Amino acid sequence: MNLVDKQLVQRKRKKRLFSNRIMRQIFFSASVFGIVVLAVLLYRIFREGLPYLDIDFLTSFASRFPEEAGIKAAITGSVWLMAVTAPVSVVLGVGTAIYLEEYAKENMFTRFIRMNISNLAGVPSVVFGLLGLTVFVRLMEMGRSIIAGGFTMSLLILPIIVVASQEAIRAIPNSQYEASYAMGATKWQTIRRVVLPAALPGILTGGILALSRAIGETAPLLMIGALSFIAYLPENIWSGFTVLPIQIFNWTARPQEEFHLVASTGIIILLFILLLMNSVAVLIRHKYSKRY
Amino acid sequence: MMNILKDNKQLSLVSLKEKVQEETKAIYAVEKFNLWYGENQALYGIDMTIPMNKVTAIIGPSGCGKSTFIKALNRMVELVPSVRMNGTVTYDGENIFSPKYKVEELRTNTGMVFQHPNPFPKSIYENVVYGPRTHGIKKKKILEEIAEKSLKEAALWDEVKDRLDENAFGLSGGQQQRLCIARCLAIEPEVILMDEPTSALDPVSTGKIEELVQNLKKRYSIVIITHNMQQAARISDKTAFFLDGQVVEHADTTTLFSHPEDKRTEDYITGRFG
Amino acid sequence: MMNILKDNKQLSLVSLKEKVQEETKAIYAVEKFNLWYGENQALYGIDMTIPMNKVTAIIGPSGCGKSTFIKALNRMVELVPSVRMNGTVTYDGENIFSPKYKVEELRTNTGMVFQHPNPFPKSIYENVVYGPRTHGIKKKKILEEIAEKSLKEAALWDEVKDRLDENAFGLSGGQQQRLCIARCLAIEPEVILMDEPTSALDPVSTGKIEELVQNLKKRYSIVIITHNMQQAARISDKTAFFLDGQVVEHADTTTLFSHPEDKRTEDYITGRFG
Amino acid sequence: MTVNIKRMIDEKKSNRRFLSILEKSVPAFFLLCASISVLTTIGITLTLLVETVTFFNRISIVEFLTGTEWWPFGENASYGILPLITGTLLITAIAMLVALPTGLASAIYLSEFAPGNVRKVVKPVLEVLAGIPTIVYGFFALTFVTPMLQLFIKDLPIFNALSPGIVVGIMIIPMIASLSEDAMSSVPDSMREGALALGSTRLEVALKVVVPAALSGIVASFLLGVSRAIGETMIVSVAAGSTPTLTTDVTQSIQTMTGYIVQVTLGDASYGSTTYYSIYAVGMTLFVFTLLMNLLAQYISRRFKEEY
Amino acid sequence: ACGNTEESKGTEEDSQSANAESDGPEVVVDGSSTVFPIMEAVAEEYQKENPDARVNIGTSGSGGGFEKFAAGETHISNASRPIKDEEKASLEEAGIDYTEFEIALDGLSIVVNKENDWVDELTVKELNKMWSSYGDVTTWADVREGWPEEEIQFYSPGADSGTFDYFSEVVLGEEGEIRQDASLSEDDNVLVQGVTGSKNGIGYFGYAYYAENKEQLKAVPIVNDSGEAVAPDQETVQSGEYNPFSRPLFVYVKHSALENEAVYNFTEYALKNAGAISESVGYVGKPDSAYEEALQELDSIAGK
Ligand SMILES: Nc1ncnc2c1ncn2[C@@H]1O[C@H](COP(=O)(O)OP(=O)(O)OP(=O)(O)O)[C@@H](O)[C@H]1O
Ligand SMILES: Nc1ncnc2c1ncn2[C@@H]1O[C@H](COP(=O)(O)OP(=O)(O)OP(=O)(O)O)[C@@H](O)[C@H]1O
Ligand SMILES: [Mg+2]
Ligand SMILES: [Mg+2]
Ligand SMILES: O=P([O-])([O-])[O-]
Repeated sequence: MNLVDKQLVQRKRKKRLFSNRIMRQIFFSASVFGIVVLAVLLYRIFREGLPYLDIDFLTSFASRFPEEAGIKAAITGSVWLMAVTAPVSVVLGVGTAIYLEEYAKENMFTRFIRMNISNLAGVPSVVFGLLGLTVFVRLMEMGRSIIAGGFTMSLLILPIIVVASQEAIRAIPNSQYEASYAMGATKWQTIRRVVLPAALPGILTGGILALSRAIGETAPLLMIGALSFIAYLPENIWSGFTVLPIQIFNWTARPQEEFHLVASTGIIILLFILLLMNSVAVLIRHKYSKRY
Repeated sequence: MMNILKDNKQLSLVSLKEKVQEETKAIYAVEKFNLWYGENQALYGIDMTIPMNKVTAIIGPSGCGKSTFIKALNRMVELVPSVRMNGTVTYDGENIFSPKYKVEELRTNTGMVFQHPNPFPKSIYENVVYGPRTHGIKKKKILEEIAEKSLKEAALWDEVKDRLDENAFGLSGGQQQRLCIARCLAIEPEVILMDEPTSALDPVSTGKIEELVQNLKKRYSIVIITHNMQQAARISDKTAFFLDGQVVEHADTTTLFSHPEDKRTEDYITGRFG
Repeated sequence: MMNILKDNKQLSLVSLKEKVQEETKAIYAVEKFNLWYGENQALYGIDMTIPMNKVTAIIGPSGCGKSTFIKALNRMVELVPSVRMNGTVTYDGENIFSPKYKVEELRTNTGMVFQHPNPFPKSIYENVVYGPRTHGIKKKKILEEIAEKSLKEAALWDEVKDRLDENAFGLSGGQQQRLCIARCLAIEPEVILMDEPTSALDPVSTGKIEELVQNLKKRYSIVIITHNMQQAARISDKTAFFLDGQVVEHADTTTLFSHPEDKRTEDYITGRFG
Repeated sequence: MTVNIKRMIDEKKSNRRFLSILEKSVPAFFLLCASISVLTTIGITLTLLVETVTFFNRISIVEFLTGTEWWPFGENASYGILPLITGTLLITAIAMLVALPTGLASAIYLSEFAPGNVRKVVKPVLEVLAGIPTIVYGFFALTFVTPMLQLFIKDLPIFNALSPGIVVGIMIIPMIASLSEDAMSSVPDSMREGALALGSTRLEVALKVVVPAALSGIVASFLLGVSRAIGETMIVSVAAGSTPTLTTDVTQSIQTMTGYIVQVTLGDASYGSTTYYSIYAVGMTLFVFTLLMNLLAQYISRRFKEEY
Repeated sequence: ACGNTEESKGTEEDSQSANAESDGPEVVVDGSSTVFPIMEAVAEEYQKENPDARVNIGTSGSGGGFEKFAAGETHISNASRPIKDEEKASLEEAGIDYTEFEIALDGLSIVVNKENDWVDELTVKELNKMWSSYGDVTTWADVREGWPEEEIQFYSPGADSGTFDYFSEVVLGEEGEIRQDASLSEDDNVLVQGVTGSKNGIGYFGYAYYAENKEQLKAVPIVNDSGEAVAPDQETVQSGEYNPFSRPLFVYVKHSALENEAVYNFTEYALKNAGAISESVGYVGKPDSAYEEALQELDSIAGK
């Protein structure tokens, strides 16, 4: 008894193989699309910005003369800000994800937290600015400092890290937990030595995306009082600061055409820092990414 | 039919208990143990003791609850969220389901080899020393010694000694299985629970594992699930026959294979395969 | 030692080829096939034909390259990125590694049961009808018929007929294995490649699967890896003995088990286990 | 026997006390982490609520929710939020039309088709897209995408919803592509093998096996993407103009809720004015709006979940 | 022009004011982004002369600036419009005394496309007709007989900016309302793009944006209160000839902050140099006499 009609299978195969080929091309083009856009963007930026890029640009403060304008304060500020934001948001984000995936009982409170997190992802950055101003700058008396900015940013990007980490943890096969528990490992040992390494690539993806967002945000920082002009370097987390996107935003808003070009130079720097930051994460991610 | 089944079991259990108590101390005592996956009951009123320093084989058709049963012995079964249980299981005199009971300690004392090999996506070496590391052994030299010893015992050393740093996922099916055995031996548990440890192994490796089991039983208590009657007959002291979530018969291996009390046991073990 | 080995193989191959060509048409012909995982060679100059409508058993110690070999037959081995190969494998007269060759067609014609069960995270029913659906069979009635027939053939129907909509991951190890067999039968392939299909099964289910294999070979060609010598002897027409990535001996099953030409074959099959 | 592991493990038992303290305190710490997000929400709600109440003391909530005109300046101010909502929806819809298919398609390509080293390079490169400041995207929309669109749509005004919508979409592609790719990569290879061995094409494996198995992660990435689109400000304010219009016409200039909030917060409104309070009401609306969207999404994803 | 000078200047700053600000060498400035380039330039020069000085400038917008000013977080607040009543009230509530200084002028420029060869002047009345939502103007012909019958595109700064405020007050009056089909944008460079790109476009923005784009844009001479059509440039804006679109830019200084040497010195420096410096960044300085008066006022407040 033959239930499978070989003729039919034969006939359909042509179509299936064809659609496989077509869709492969479509998927490929979709990936290329992103890269082409990026290339166009980069081309425009580099064409405008490269001529202004020199050591002086890196080592001078802002100026009203485009040729003298530099980005020292903004670079330092951004680095400081990331130095606060990255650890705070990653610890909080991964911690939350672990709690939700590993410890939380399925109850109202847990569902509430989940709801919260996806909801926070949609809150516009300016609203986080308002929150940061009220809570960190004023209520907790941190002033217009790096730490206030860093905390605000951490909250802003928290949902991305949480969601990415949650998904990464969820994807770990049960047999991995079984293997570890059966050795007498405690829950925390299992999390630290089996779950986290296995989830690391996903966590890092979340981290990369989140920090990429944080390093490019302007509005919330302006609202909590990040500066637009500062001609000295921050000394500690309580100092005032400016960041690259604010400086860039500032330059693009100037009437003088030259400043728009300087803004592109600033973007090159920002992308470079971003790339530096990401490449570390990408390397680690690559090292740990193993398919089961 | 279910009723008859139960009566039969009761009968055989009485005789069994007497025998066991005569002979040896029990490391596990399971009493009136029921287990459900959601709505479906998988184990029905299991009563059984597992003797110390002996090999207990568990046989029975696929899906009869063997894996479920031995996973209950180290409380691994709890990881399935839908599981509900009642009855008691005592290990070394303590009820393992009592709230105060330290499940990690239980699992340290009971090594487990799973039905499907489940190595970590780490190097071969890291897989083996995972347990000792977890329990606080840090010294590199000792860890290396442990790794070598365990891999040798699991009959894997020769094949992997030059590639200890490679990912464990690059091993063949049987190699992965032996790696999991090595990983379990590395913490020198008191009880070893083995779920078809040799099913993916060739006769030579199987022989080595069986030899190992024979050696280990001097010091450890071993529970082994197998579909291979010959194997059960060869290496075990006690054999339990499971059917549809119940223990049909549990007796000395020689007795069970030569004079099964239950008709169903006889049918099963005299099947023409092995 | 490697050299001796090769000579030996050459010898046995000559005689083997003569025999096979006399008897029956070959569905597969493998010639000078080498395979590497990165730096490590796993298969060495395999020369072998697989006869049509016969059962070919592959035996050999763990890690000797059996799984690698049958995964090469339907080009599944390509999925490991580090794999490199040379030599030829022809199926039905066509070189399966030629660029124009349609690998999907090959894989539709060759069903495969893996060493470890790998059901999809779907319902039991969806698992079985995945293949026919993929190949364009849409009618619900036919799909249901296919599902029932395949599950029955795989000796799983009775256990799961009331829970076809449940997730396949809730099955026991052996049940999952049989589900994968059913899934493979559902596309009615010409060749069935089985990697230890009964290792996780009890004797009764094993018997049913063996019976199935005997029935199927009337219509299909079957390659089966097994660690169970008795099983190989019982169900196969031809047996190939692999060792360290080489075919040591390939002959009629009766010949190979009664008068092995190679000393190593003899050592292996007369081991005291089975 | 050279080492007595058992004894060594027993000796280490003194560590157990420390371990068990750790074991108890660790969840508490994680609970604390998780509570931060709750505190954040409470903080945001409170921050918004007080001023929102003030706002609704001045403007009736009915007018706010049903009015079709948003012009909160000058003497004849009118506060009908609908134009801002449609503006937000319009941008989000366009962005999603661009980002969901492209992002998912890229993810499938990278995870299921691309050779390993292509994936290694392309993924991080795509992720760089996520870090370009949005103001740059804004000018990209205004000075590149809009003129390009004008080649096809003759009378397309310089400010329109279409161009920033597309660019917002482009901006969130990396988020969707990268997170979905991760989710698909963590589907065990044995499942791909199972499907391929049945004669499936790569496409069928991707769509019928991998995507369903990774659905939870894919949906999560979609949600983050949608949220990001709803919350996006700079691109829209640069390229869509700042004209609240009740329209579904993508060639018109519009304003989004977020666009309005930045406009006012960085603008000239004196605090205490109704305009100033209006941003809190708009913020609150947005908050409720995303809440509803999330409820819907949770409902959907719960229905299609697959476990393995 | 000054604020609540009658209040005793000894009033304590409220607890929010960061202590560091009152004693350290730091000067904290925030507020309008329109005024920012001037203050940035001042700070740049000031720091060249006083390397130890630490001047911070934020850009929270005029409104945001006053909010921070009232919260005691800043010493000086920049504004592109005079302080509003609600803001006065909250400053009073916080007990903050302050003085307003006009630091420079901006010539609000009304511009059309380079190719527009018909518009040679406009009156405020015509502007009103064009920009008002009640004006019924769609084509240039509706504005004046003989101008082409082509549809006008309107470009205006965002409704929440100082520039928009000023323009609508002057052109549309208290009651007036800007036409709904105007394209609004927060970014003046975007408006430049808009007018440059549409032949029948008209728009308005700060003088600097016109000055930098003279090649692409044409400033429309506006008929002033003495009946002359005047185009914006440095002189006409400074002299007030270009009216009514010369508008002042302000800084507000907190009295108590002037006790701090650094703040005093910086303010003094700003008032002394604002004229020259604002011209270098595209604005127009006030006549010298105005700065001298301001300096005197500053000294009297600071008690020097
Ligand atoms: N993905 C891989 N990467 C690297 N090496 C591999 C990989 N898969 C298998 N090998 C190696 O190739 C050799 C042959 O493996 P294979 O899986 O074919 O063995 P087998 O004969 O099927 O053994 P078993 O009976 O244990 O399943 C082994 O040494 C194994 O370690
Ligand atoms: N996670 C689970 N969820 C629901 N049912 C389950 C689960 N695991 C096992 N079962 C069911 O419980 C019964 C016993 O399963 P168990 O795995 O203990 O069988 P087994 O005796 O080990 O069989 P095998 O020899 O095939 O491994 C089976 O009917 C199985 O389908
Ligand atoms: Mg089992
Ligand atoms: Mg194998
Ligand atoms: O920033 P402004 O207050 O000048 O618009």
